[in-house]
Amino acid sequence: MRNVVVKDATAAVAGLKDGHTVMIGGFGNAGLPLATLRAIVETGVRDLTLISNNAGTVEDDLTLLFRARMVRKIICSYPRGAKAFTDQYRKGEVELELVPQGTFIERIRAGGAGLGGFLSPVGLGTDFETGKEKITAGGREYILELPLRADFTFVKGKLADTVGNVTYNMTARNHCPAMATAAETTVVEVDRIVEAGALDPESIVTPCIFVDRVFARA
Amino acid sequence: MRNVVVKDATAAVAGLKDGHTVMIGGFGNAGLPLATLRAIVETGVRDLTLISNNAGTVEDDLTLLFRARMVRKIICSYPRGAKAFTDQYRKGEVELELVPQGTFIERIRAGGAGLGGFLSPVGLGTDFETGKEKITAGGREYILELPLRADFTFVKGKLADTVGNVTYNMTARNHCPAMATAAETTVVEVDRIVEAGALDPESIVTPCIFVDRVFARA
Amino acid sequence: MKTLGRSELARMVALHLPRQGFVNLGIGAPNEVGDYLPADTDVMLHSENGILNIGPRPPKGEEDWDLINAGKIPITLAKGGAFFDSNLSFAMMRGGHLDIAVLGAFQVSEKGDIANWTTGESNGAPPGVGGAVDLAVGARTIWVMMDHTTKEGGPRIVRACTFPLTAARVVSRIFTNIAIVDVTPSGLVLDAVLEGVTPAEVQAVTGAELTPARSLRRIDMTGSVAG
Amino acid sequence: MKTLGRSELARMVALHLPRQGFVNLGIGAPNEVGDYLPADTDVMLHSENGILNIGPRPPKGEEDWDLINAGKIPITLAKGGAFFDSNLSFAMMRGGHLDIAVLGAFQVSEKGDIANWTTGESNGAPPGVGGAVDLAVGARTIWVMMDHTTKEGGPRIVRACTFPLTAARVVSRIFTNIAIVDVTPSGLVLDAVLEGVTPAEVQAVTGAELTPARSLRRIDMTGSVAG
Repeated sequence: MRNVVVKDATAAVAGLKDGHTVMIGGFGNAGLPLATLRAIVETGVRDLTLISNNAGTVEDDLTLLFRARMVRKIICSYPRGAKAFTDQYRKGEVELELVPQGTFIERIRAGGAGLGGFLSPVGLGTDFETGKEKITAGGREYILELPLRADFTFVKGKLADTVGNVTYNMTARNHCPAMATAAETTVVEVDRIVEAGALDPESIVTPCIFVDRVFARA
Repeated sequence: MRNVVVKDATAAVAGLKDGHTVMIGGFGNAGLPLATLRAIVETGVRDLTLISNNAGTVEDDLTLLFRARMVRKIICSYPRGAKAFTDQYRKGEVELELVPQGTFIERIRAGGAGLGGFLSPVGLGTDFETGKEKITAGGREYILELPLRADFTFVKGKLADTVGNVTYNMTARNHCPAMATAAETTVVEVDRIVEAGALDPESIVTPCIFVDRVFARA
Repeated sequence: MKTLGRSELARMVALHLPRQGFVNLGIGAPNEVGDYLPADTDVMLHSENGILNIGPRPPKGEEDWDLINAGKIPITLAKGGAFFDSNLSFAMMRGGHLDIAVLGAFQVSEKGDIANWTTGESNGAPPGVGGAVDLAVGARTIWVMMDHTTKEGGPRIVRACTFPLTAARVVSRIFTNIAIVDVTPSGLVLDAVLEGVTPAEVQAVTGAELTPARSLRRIDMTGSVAG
Repeated sequence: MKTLGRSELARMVALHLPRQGFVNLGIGAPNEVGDYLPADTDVMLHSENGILNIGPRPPKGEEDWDLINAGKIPITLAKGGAFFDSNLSFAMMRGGHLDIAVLGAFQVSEKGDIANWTTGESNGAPPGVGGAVDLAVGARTIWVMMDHTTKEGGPRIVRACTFPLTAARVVSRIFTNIAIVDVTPSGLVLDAVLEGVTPAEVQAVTGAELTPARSLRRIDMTGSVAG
């Protein structure tokens, strides 16, 4: 039977390269794959484009990647309160693409679902329409928003079975399921790995087709 | 506490009017709200626009609505083998809008999610692009597909709690969750109603915000 | 001039919520409205990070950092609540499924434009937007809750916003620490004024014209409104 | 001319599937491929009505009509399987997550165009498309499995499809009841021929030019392929 379990975080980030685009799940610390982040720092890769809702705080979170100067650009909705990122942003060392959160996650879903984009009413008449194509449909004007995809997605789940089905914990679900669909390689850090068949097939949130590697946080 | 339980199918279809657009869940008989269909027939409404994956067979299913001559138009992906519908279609008495199934359900999701449409690669270079706007994005051509919404959605769930959270049964889930998001009034026929708090909050598929009425199939 | 305290303002907004419906309370001050909902309310609170039917705050020491709201504050799940992913959560917002969103703001215009995500003057700090735009565009009814004036005493209710817009023509009601103002097609209507403050005083610190309601209501210092 | 039976054709396709991967077997004949997968295969079967990892057919009398495939035939769920809604199911297809789809067809062109949803001659009957277009566009690799000729003996592998297209330039391999044909950038390559049938005989019932492979393989009457 399919088995996507890898030994540890180091094995989980294998293949990550300079210049890659990387999605990282989480809203604040909920859903953030912390062991994975530490392993990414160990790889020493540079020039990453990061796609994540936040940009860290002052703690050991996405801040780790900024401290290690691995990030060239971040696409996110709320990078406030992120000390290391802010320092580099002020110096012009890192680029920011700010996206309203609902548009952010819908662009990721579009990337995973093979859509070329979608028409959104969000941001019309604001700075968020700048540089974007406007399309009229059904007699109303919309902004054309384009899909996001990544080389790697790293998210945090609660349980994974050995074939790669995943569940999440409460509000730690957030952006993780959509991100899991939108990368060449999707890696899920979980609390615990269970046998195939141990998860309720009605309650699996990310089916294994989207998942390339899982590992249990130590 | 919120309570959306209604007594029976008759109460569940209250307010349905001539000319309404109605989504009906199901793939074949799985997910088809059969008690609801019988109650719709009792209302005697006419000129419905039906949005459902199929158009019935030779049995008591969507066929009921066609036999009762309640349908002016159907938007669906696969109306083959539908005897009553086919008879009326041949005579030009009912209009058909045929939509590839993935586009069908994505249009419904767009309707429920407040999007003005989406760019799809499905149907390019085929009859399914006829009459649709084409848009180039990211260097590739796509078809602009528009959202679908309805006055009423009727779907079949497995369990509902009294506040209106819903679960589904195996492959009877299919189009039901998206349809539940895309109507002015969403009605769910279920096998059984349970108390609020009895459903696992991680396993609820349709949260109660989308649900206006639930009733237990007798 | 007397002003309502932050808690009393939250209480005033809570007293105006309907008995039922789906409500999103924005980050910061609006979030405190939840503390003043009656125990038997049928209102269900939504948070954009994927939860419907938020319960009371957890007791100290029982916080779970996987169960937070959009302000990243620990919460609980009430009976009948559900968890879901961000796509479905923002579909609830953008799709018009939320009845009311209560938002903070820097400025609101007489047309109902809202500016609440940035003042545009960041001194080089990165801007953040979160779900502010999605919420302002998506919820059926947008209420704003804010101090009536800036710290310097300047107006926040204005003819046209000078700060970058969050959304245009969406706000229907403004709750401030001295008044309640309705945004109507024929302009701003002064619905209620804090006791000890005159309509003229409210107008003096407002940057757009207010028409007093036919029967002006009175706000007391607890946030209750009568008349 | 000798031809493979429907079951043997299904077996031949099954023998060509990789040891692992996510596969969708189209409605009708392709669905029978599942019956010939080795018991220890790591292949996971998907059906567009919302299931991943389909198990063996249920025993007679144990069918559950809430557990069916896209052909509305009762199935079972294998260990490690999952249920999901149609949106996620078609995201798997359109988003390129399926490794292989095996589809029936009326016609396939030398460029890999496929026509499999209608002949366009309905005598007034309504057309139906289901998930055919989504699948043909979405899966990474499209295999077609069909009789080599029409009932009247006319070619189904053609220079250009005359029936309405399902999708353009997507088919990479065609399994028929007398041959296996690869669609390559330089044209159709005859990979294997049924025993007792000559390449010339295959070419005679094919509407486009076939280039025999360097080492042509032989199909026996059980659907096994050697050479």
